[in-house]
Amino acid sequence: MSDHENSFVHIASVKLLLVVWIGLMFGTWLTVAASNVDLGPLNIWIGLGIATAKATLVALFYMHLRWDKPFNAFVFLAAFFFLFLFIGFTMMDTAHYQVHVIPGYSPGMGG
Amino acid sequence: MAGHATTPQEGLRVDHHFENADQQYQSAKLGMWVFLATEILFFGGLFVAYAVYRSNHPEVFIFGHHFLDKNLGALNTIILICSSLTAAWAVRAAQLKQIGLLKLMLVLTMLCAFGFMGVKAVEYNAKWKHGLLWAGSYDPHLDHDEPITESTTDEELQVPGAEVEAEVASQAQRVGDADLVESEVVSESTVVDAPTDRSNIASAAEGPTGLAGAGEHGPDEHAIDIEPANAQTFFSIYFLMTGLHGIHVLGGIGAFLWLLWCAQRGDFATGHFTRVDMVALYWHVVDLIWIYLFLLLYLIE
Amino acid sequence: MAEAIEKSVGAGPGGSDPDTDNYLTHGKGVLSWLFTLDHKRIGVMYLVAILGSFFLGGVFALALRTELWTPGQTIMTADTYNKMFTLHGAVMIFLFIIPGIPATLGNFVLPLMLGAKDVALPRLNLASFWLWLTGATVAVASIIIGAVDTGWTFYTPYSTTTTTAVTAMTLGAFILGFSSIFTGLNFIVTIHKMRPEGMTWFRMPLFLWGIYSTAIIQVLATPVLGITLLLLVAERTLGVGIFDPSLGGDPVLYQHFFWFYSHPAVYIMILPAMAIMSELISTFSGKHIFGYRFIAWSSIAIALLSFLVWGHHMFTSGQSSLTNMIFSALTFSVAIPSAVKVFNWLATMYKGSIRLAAPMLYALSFLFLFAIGGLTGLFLGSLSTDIHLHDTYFVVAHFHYVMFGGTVIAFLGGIHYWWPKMFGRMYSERWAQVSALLVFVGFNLTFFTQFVMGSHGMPRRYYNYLEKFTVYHQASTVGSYILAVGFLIMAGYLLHSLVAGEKAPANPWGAATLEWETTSPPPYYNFAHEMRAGDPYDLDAMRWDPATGGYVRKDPSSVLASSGEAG
Amino acid sequence: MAAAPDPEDGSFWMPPQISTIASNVDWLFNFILAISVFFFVLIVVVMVVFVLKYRRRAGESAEASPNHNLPLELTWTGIPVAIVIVIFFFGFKGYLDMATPPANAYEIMVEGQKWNWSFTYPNGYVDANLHVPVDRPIQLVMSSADVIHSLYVPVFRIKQDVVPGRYSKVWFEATEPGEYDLFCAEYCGTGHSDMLAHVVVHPPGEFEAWLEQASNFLETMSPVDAGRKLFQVRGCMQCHSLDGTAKTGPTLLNIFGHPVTLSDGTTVIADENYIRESILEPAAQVVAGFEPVMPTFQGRLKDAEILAIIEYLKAPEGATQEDNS
Repeated sequence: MSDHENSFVHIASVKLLLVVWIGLMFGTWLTVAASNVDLGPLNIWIGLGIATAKATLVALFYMHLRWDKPFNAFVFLAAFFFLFLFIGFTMMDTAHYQVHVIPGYSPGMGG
Repeated sequence: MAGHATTPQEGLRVDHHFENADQQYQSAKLGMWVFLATEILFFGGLFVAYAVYRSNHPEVFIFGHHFLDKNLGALNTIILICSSLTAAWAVRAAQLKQIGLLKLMLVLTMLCAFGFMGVKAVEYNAKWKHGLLWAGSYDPHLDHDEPITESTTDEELQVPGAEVEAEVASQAQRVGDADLVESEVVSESTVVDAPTDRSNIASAAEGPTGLAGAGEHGPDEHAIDIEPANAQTFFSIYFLMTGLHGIHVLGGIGAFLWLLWCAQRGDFATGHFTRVDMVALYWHVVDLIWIYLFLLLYLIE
Repeated sequence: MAEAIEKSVGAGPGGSDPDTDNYLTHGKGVLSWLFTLDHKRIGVMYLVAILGSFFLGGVFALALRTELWTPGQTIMTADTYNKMFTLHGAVMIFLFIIPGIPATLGNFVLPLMLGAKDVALPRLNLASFWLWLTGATVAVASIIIGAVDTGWTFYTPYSTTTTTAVTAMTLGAFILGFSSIFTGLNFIVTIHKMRPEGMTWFRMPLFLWGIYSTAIIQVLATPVLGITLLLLVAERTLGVGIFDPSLGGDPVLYQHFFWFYSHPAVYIMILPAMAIMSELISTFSGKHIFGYRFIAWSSIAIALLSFLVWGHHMFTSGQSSLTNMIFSALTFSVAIPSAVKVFNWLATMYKGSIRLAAPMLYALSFLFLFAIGGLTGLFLGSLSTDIHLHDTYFVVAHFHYVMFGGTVIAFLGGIHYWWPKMFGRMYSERWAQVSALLVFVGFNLTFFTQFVMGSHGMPRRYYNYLEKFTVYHQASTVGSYILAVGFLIMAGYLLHSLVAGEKAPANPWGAATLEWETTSPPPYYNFAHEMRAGDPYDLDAMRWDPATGGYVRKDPSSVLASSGEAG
Repeated sequence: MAAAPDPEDGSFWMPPQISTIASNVDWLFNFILAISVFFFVLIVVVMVVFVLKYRRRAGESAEASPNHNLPLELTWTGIPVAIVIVIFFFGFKGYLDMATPPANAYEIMVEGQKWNWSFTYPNGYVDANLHVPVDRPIQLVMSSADVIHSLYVPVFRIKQDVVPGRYSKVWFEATEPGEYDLFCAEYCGTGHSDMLAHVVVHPPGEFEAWLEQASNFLETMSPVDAGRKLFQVRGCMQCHSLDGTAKTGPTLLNIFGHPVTLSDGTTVIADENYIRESILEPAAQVVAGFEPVMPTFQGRLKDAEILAIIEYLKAPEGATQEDNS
């Protein structure tokens, strides 16, 4: 059977695992550092950029997507695609109808 | 998840309806990826709520995030990243039938998970003390003797300056805060000790955090003093997102315990590592989601 | 499991007599059913459970129609009526029609069509069934602890303020959602990993394309229902103020959440029905399906587009004009693939050799009813007309023409088509035709009248109504009774066939898909040999065999894998 | 009930057209109807012809014919595309007219609450029915006191959800004097199907007169009559009967001066103060056996109006029984 696994299994080297780990640590430091520099609206996008870079590292190496069947990666990305549709349309609509919403309306909060 | 029923006696057995181990492994794996996709969309709903409310009421989020502790958030991020490392390492160990190493990695991963929940407990407890809860129970009361455990160091240090113009209520919190710094440190270190081998790494990475944070907080002093309408929304979303994530962490702990038991039983002696692989995949997604939660909840400017 | 393995090795099940050794006789006792990993038994258990739910929902429906015989109180109070229509909706949708075809016929037929021994993840399959049972129990329990009066859409803030058992019902729906997710996940994996030799993607029976498209929606949309219902429960128990305006929440946001799932969900309901149609039309026209690729791609197109149209449920909700415009445009786009399918089915009948057996009767009434259901969708997709028609009986009628006239009718067609395969017995053709006719007539009388009163301004979910609508309501009620009679007859002859029906041949209809290559009912292990797939619609490969009273392959070896014996 | 036009006044499909946009909506409706009928007939005829023509006969099997035909399939993909684009365009065009009120629209505030409508006119007068002048654009600015409602006037072809926490707007211009039905179209609970009102379209010039006369009812009417009017107009009667039957709230038949048992078991005499408090702070003293669901009328009823209601409830049964205009 052992010959079988080699046929379809990728084994990540310890070196790779550690390098990725360092990358993630650095990314975390970078996110926090960046959040303390006031770049106005840019902040959120830079933050998301770094976070996505970190996520990509995890997915590609720790989750073996780099060596996995492309379709598995496709499935995972598809989830994000549909999530963006959901976020996009909903944000577009809510942003538009805010003008009708009574600011701070929340009678149930007792003032 | 995986369609297996391996027991040591039979070795790596292929279920009756599969042709070979490859087909069986690939099926389990595709199944897991599809499941992870559903997880993304499951959490997705909360991200949509977050996006909608933050884009339409940024002031609420600017205000609310001051009550979260960046350092504890960063610490938890680091803890989870380390657990991802050990989880990935565990898979490697299982693939190479290094059962001893596998067990060690599983234990380390679990310790990280417990550490994470410990830190969360500290944060939740502080919110609870000050009524900084979801809308239904939102009732901020910032008594003099009790420090707001979570809005720490950098912000607090500025307090004396803000004191003058701050209104009495929000006043009180900061005044008390001076003494919180110690209590903070204590609670932290106790948590960090859990995964002993990396408590030092944690504090190391915290250095820059603290520094960077200290430099730049003046501007927000006012933001924190004036509570915008519907501030409760931030805390609702905070508890929903971190709560759902926490439940997934607990689920992960359960899964790792199960793996440990399987390893103990010798299931993995045959190089049959699918289960370890699947649980690790799940765990990495829990990590991925936190990477975003940390950014979106703790690091708002 | 272990003994199962032994059985698989050696004893070539297909060889033995189907009457004495088949999946029905393989293993005795309730537990051998409740804990089976056999996709066929799980499919049958689903069939029983889901038809049970259909009966329950149907009883609610008849009660509703009876109440509406006169304006004001006829047999129940307003509150009872409100709970009744909520339960009718919730039971029919979450318990019956969403799991409906995939969980029953899908579970039974899909692996057989693949020439496989089982679905890829049999334990997960059983788990889905148990999740369904749990969810159904919780949902039905909510009836006992006070029922729900929100309508199946659970709109906030009504659902967060009503004192009825919303939490229990939504938790039930939440659990049912995961049952649905795991079924879809299982089918995706099975279709990807377990296709037999020779079955390329474009040699799959169209039933599989339909189930596959459905599964895509199940796994991508249902989680959002999960989080939505979870938020609703949190809203009621903790008051998280995401959807509840009194706590600073946004009730229209709930509608976005809800419809992001629940619009794709209607395609979870209709796609499997279309999948069945392709099999029925081809088989009973004795013709190769026309335009295979267009039908296959249109299923995928519907699945993907279904995620882009949810806003058409919210045209009057205060949604912005821009959003309304975009969603209206996208909504029409999803009409195209459905139209393409209909035309392809018609073309399949061209120059065919058409048999009006019961399944085909249902296929034909599907074409008739789905045409009406689909076309009336145009009135609702177009903005200015929808403003008038939204939340009236016009919508109710449209929905029932698509879901009942479409999905349920095709489901019935499928049940009659695969019944002999499932239970090894033939039902009474004559009675089948009688009930098919009654269902068709009763259905049109019930729901066509609702189009007319709807466009005249009769709002839905109304306990009381203006005198002028009485005549329509009474016609509709009469129709519903005829419908009920049709179903009673059906229940009668189907049950009768189980005990007294004549033995079914392996292939009573002459279809060329693999499930007909094994005995009726199939052996525990489905096939005696590893199978190889050819063109699933090459009906010329079959010939009538007077000896068995069914059809057989002219060249049986053409579907046997080169690898030869199984096990 | 209203002199609501019965279906015969409209077409087979549609109610009469009483607003400026109605004809446009109906035109599109009929346009789509024509297309639908065409395709429906096409499908059914082809189906029936094939069934008859190619019905299986003994010995015969299907004739050979191609399994696909790209040009043909592209055609019947393309034609529907073209048609729906046209439908979408007209639908959107019509919608834009419905969505954009003219600048000079006469504004009426609408509040929906379980289970009645109240319409507040520019001069502050509140009525349970919607009175409008004919041939004049009207804009309704709508809000909800509790759950989502939806204002629907079939003869105007307008519908707009009324959402708590926001102001939603809808406009129309009536073209025919008369009295028409107004429904709540968004399910809102027990009384949903009774949450009706009339739209009274006044002939030219008569609207102002009506508003003038209706507005000072407190002066023109006796307190009891004014109280009765308020009782009907402001939604009390949606939940409180005067014939002894309990609805969502307790009946108010002979309540004045009689003891009332509260949910906490105590008993109080229903005097002026009790009634007043029950109107302004309904949750304070809830009658045993009823849910605390009544909305407060704090700031929504003037003192004089509350007094009138009290007078009305004081009045002997006779006064309360008659009339239900």
